[in-house]
Amino acid sequence: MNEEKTPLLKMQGIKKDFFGNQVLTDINLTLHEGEVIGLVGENGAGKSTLMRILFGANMIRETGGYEGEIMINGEKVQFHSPFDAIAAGIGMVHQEFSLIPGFTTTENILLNREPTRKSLVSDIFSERLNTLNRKEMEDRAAAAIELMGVNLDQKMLISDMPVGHKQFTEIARELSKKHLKILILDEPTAVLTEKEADALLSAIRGMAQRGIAVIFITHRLHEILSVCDRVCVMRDGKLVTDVAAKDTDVPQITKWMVGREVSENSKPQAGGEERHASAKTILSVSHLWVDMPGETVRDVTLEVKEGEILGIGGLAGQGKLGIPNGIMGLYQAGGKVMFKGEEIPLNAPRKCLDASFAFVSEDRRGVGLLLDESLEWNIAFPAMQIQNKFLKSYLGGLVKWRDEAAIKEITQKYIDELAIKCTDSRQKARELSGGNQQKVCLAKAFALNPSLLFVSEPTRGIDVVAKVLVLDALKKFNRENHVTIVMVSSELEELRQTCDRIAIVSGGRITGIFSASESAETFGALMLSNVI
Amino acid sequence: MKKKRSFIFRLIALALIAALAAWMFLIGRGHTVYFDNKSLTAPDGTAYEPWYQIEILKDGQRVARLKAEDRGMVEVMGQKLTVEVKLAKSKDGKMQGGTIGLELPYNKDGVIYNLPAMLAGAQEEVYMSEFIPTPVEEETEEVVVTDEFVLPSEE
Amino acid sequence: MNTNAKKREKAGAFLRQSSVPIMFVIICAVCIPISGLSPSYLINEIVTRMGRNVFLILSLLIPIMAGMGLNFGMTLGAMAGEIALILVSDWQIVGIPGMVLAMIFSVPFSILLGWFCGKILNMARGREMITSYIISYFINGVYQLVVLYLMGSVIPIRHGSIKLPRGYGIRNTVSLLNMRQKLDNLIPLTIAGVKIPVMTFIVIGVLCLVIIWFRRTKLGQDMRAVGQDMQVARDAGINVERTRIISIIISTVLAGIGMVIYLQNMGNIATYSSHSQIGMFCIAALLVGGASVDKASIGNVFLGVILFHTMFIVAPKAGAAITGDSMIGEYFRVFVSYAVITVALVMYETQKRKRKSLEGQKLAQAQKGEQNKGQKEENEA
Amino acid sequence: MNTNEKSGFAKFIDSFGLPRLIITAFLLLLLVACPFVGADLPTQISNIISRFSWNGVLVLAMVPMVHSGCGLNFGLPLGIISGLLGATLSIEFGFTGPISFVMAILISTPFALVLGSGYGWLLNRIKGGEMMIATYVGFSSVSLMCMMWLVLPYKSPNMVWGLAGKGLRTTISLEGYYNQVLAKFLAIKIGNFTFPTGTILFFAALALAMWAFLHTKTGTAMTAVGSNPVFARAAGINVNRIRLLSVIMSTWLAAIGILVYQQGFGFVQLYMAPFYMALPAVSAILIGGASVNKATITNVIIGTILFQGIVTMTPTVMNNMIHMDMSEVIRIIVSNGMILYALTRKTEAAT
Repeated sequence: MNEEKTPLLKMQGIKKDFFGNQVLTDINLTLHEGEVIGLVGENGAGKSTLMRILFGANMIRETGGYEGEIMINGEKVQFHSPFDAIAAGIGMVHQEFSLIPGFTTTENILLNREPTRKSLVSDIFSERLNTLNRKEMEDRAAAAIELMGVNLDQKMLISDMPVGHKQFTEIARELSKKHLKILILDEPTAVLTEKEADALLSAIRGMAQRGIAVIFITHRLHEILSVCDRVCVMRDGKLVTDVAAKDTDVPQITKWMVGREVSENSKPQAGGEERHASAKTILSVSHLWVDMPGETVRDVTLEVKEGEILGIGGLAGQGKLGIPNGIMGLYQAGGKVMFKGEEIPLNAPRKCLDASFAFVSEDRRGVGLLLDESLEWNIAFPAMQIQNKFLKSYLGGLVKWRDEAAIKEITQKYIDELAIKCTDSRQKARELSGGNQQKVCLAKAFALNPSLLFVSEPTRGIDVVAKVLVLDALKKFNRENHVTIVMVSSELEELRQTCDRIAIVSGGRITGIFSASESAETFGALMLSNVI
Repeated sequence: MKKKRSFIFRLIALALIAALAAWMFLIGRGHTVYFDNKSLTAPDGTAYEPWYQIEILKDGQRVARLKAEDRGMVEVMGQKLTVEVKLAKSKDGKMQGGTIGLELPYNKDGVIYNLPAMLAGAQEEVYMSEFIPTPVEEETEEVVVTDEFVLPSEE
Repeated sequence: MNTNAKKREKAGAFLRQSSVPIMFVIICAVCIPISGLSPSYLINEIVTRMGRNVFLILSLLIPIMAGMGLNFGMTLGAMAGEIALILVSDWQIVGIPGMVLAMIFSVPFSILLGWFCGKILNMARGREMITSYIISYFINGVYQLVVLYLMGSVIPIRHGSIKLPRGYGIRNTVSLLNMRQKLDNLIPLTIAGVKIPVMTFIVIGVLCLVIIWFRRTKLGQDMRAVGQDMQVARDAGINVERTRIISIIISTVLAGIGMVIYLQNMGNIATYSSHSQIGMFCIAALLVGGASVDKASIGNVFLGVILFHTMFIVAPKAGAAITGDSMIGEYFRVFVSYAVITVALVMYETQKRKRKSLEGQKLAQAQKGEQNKGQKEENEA
Repeated sequence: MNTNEKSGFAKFIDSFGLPRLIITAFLLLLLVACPFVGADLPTQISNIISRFSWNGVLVLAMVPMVHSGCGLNFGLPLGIISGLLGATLSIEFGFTGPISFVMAILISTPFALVLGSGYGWLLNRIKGGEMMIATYVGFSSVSLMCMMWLVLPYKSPNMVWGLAGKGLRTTISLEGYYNQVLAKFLAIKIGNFTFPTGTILFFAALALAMWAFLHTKTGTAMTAVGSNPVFARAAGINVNRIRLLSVIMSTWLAAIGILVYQQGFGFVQLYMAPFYMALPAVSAILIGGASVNKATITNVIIGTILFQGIVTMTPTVMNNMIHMDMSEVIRIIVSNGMILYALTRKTEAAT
């Protein structure tokens, strides 16, 4: 029946690439008034990029725009900024809160859209000198809250609120916009308690009845099934399925999300687990918690075997990144870490490095590199500081002089070995491309000759060729130097190709460890099992 | 429409402020008025003799008591000055009194009025002259202290 | 139990916030008897200084609201006020009209300087305070260029009483005798021997009302939003840069007007030093009143003026009484002014860091609770 | 999009910085104008050199803190106070001649270490707000010392007020103590041109030591901490300890710096004098090409020469040319303008 009418939103042939890296291919999506669709997919499947295009995000324009058409009520639109999108009736609730902590619920709901009373001087200076109409603000906020169907204290400060209420405030803000037609909810339930999530779901239903179309992004599949009319599954930048919610179930969606045609060169490691079945445990972690913003680890217990490559996978925000960062002492952590039978104190990076750990951070530019220094410094620095390499001692060790020649030599060695593209070893790290920067980070870790190497998101934001090189280098390092590697990645496929065993983190806890040869569906289910 | 309206309002506001400033210029102009009780010979040869004593009152308060050859001074804001004068010909002579209304010239900081001439009914250019401050002596150049090393203090 | 703990927490927070005022109350309480100053003299002085300073200090409130910290650039407004006053006194406009004219003339200078300052501060985000502080020095150089070299040579200055004998440049002091305390004495009132500058207080009262009103305008709301989270404000469509510049301009304009009021009370302009310390004293007074870098109210201003200036008046006398050297007290009050600002800045920065590390503690506690529960369950089983 | 191919000149300006270029050009102009306005060039140049030698160490004191990411050391007065304590105590204890200089250095060292540690500890607690707080720490300590100079029981008749017999004078002559003690050492004199060899050598030795330090393991760590503290932490560096070390070094160098300044100037200046000593040093190193988090020895040398060159040349040249001594104003505008320029440069936000 709906098909007869002009759809409210129609996205046609949407394509997007980031500097040649195709992230969206030919997406077609329609949405009708009062319809709720669930958009699911792994991290990096392209959901966020698609929504950013729809919302007119600046970063899309800055990276060269997109191909394809967006039509609202049958008319082609082109958004130059989120404000255009808002004017066209699109509202979006982001994962990160966009709220002013010292303002009340009401003030936040009506932020920069406050009803005002005309004041005398506003004609002379500007409209902004009109006084706020508090009464009407309260009324309008109340109306928006009621539309949502959840109870919120309008006078409460955001900073005093539980997380769930912050989320509701955000949604209420969108609802308070008069022409709201389409509401995009990006993982709104991630921070909610069970009860709050239920309230939100019924709110979504309520909104839909009032004619608002909702695009609902979540990893909690049962929520999708309970509230959505249709489910759209994205994988690798493609819209793989678009079915009515009543015709599918959780296992099927999971399969769509992770299922890939297994090609020749991406065969999972065979017999990985057997290879190290008898190996002894080199690292054991128990009851680890890490306070890493956005990647909180709640309670992780994990054993790593000598000589293996252990993969840690999971969805973004579930805590997988927190594990290496916590163990290495970069974020506040608690729990117990034993290495070769000795306890390694937490929150002390130096102790970890002395115990011959090394870490390649996912935050290349923030943590991994000295952007304004030369490659020589970047590669040699930790080894110099921790192991006194590349130093000449004078006056009986009183003066430890930098040995520029040795530094140059080791840098040159890694430049050749990892094929780092640079003008020379003195080039500033800032000037390299992402892939080459990543190789520098690896070289830095290799130069430490660690016995245990943590690698976090080694292929994030680098091109395909560099990806292969980096992963091969890791494998080679593992095989030839007998270095145990713990590799954290959001890309399950990459983990399956590289690792012996894969642990999946969900909700800040390990939900399962299997051999890499286990089916992708199993891992997919684990990823979603404990999502918060 | 809206822009135009606010433009007009702004113009009016600016005009008001400018008018206020102009008005302040008018009413706020300060003058120093000097009253002389001195003998004066006009260009036409008429000679005016000083009084024994002149008292000058402004707003009911005495601002100067001038013996012969004295000069008194009043600070005035605006161009209108009304003073009361009390005159005595001799030491125990009868006091005469009267009110004088003066229009001060806007562009002169200091104005001298020769009272004997004025009271004798001389022409304005005879009894009125501009006060031009004479440098007392060759002033020594003042050393400007822009030095930052001064002890900050409020007084 | 929970409410009790909360109460205690609140009381602790209150004590921490008001530690500086409390310290000053103690200093004053100790110094007043030692100084031997009579209460009537003291009260007279404090009332005079309130009239003199409050307007200037109020000019600091709006940038704090907009999250730009203590506006050390208020000195710029003070300079604008001084330039206007020098011109007006050369034109021989006296009394209240002279003051009004000086205020009007200070505004365009203030706007220009405030705009410049705001622009620069937008470029130096995250280190607004040190930048506004350096701007005040930089503009002081420009001010000296104008006043010392251009006035009299390019800008006509007629009166020898203002001009340096060499023919250009302004003297060290410019007398404002014909403006002196004209505003204060416009409505004369003396209560129990204390002279009250009624009109000045009325002007201050009006400014307070304007500030209260301003907080309730859209612009005021935007400033609060920008002050708390620039990114969120920008996402909501608020023009953050413009809002910040406006807040600095308003502050500069108010400081310019405040400087005119300040100088009419003093009765003369110390051409090259009146403005240079004014920022420091105003900021110190505001902080003494219990304000912090990111939060200040009108109440802080009044409390601060009273406490700070009481200390200022009694310190030299008390110092002389104790050590027999009057300079000690002079230095002491300067030291206290600087120390207060230092302490306030340190507290602000440490609290900013403390807030960050709280999250981790919460997490550890949460897990401990969970483990305890788990153990209990095990035990029961 | 901007084309990447900028002309050679534009590139040069980019790397050198427009303000620095203007200042250099201005100084060259002054030097060229010198003979035309009747000023003696050799005298001028030896003036510049000797003022460079007085101030060099104070500017050098900026380097460690910039390297460790503590920013520009606006708290320089704290180190200067240590130096003043050393100077006055050395005189008080009755040392004279060159020995008094050595003793002043020795005595000021423990003060610098103690004050520097306290200062460094404070700065470690307020990362991100260093510069503002450093300024006020400097001010507070100077005003505190103003009281101390009056109260401390100094006795030497050469230093205390003659009448009261107590309390130090605002300026103390170093005649008979270490006045010109370095400058006269091996000094070269050709006509109107004098070269203060000793002072220059002293500065060179300290600069060389600093250069060498930056090439050691700890020095490397210091640079890394300033470049990216998170990287340094991840590489096992105790960031706070390195920062503390840099602050102590800076404070100590400031103490030595003021002593060198005094031996050239001939007087010890007490009370409010150290108040604004930080600003000229800060702007000198910035003029030399340093930024808020990068500085080299070359920046120190070039900056000090440029800054002192302008300070010494403008009064003479300007006075002779237009009979207006605008040097003070120019100095204020140039030095503070330079600091403003550096503060508004976009630097990688280091938290």
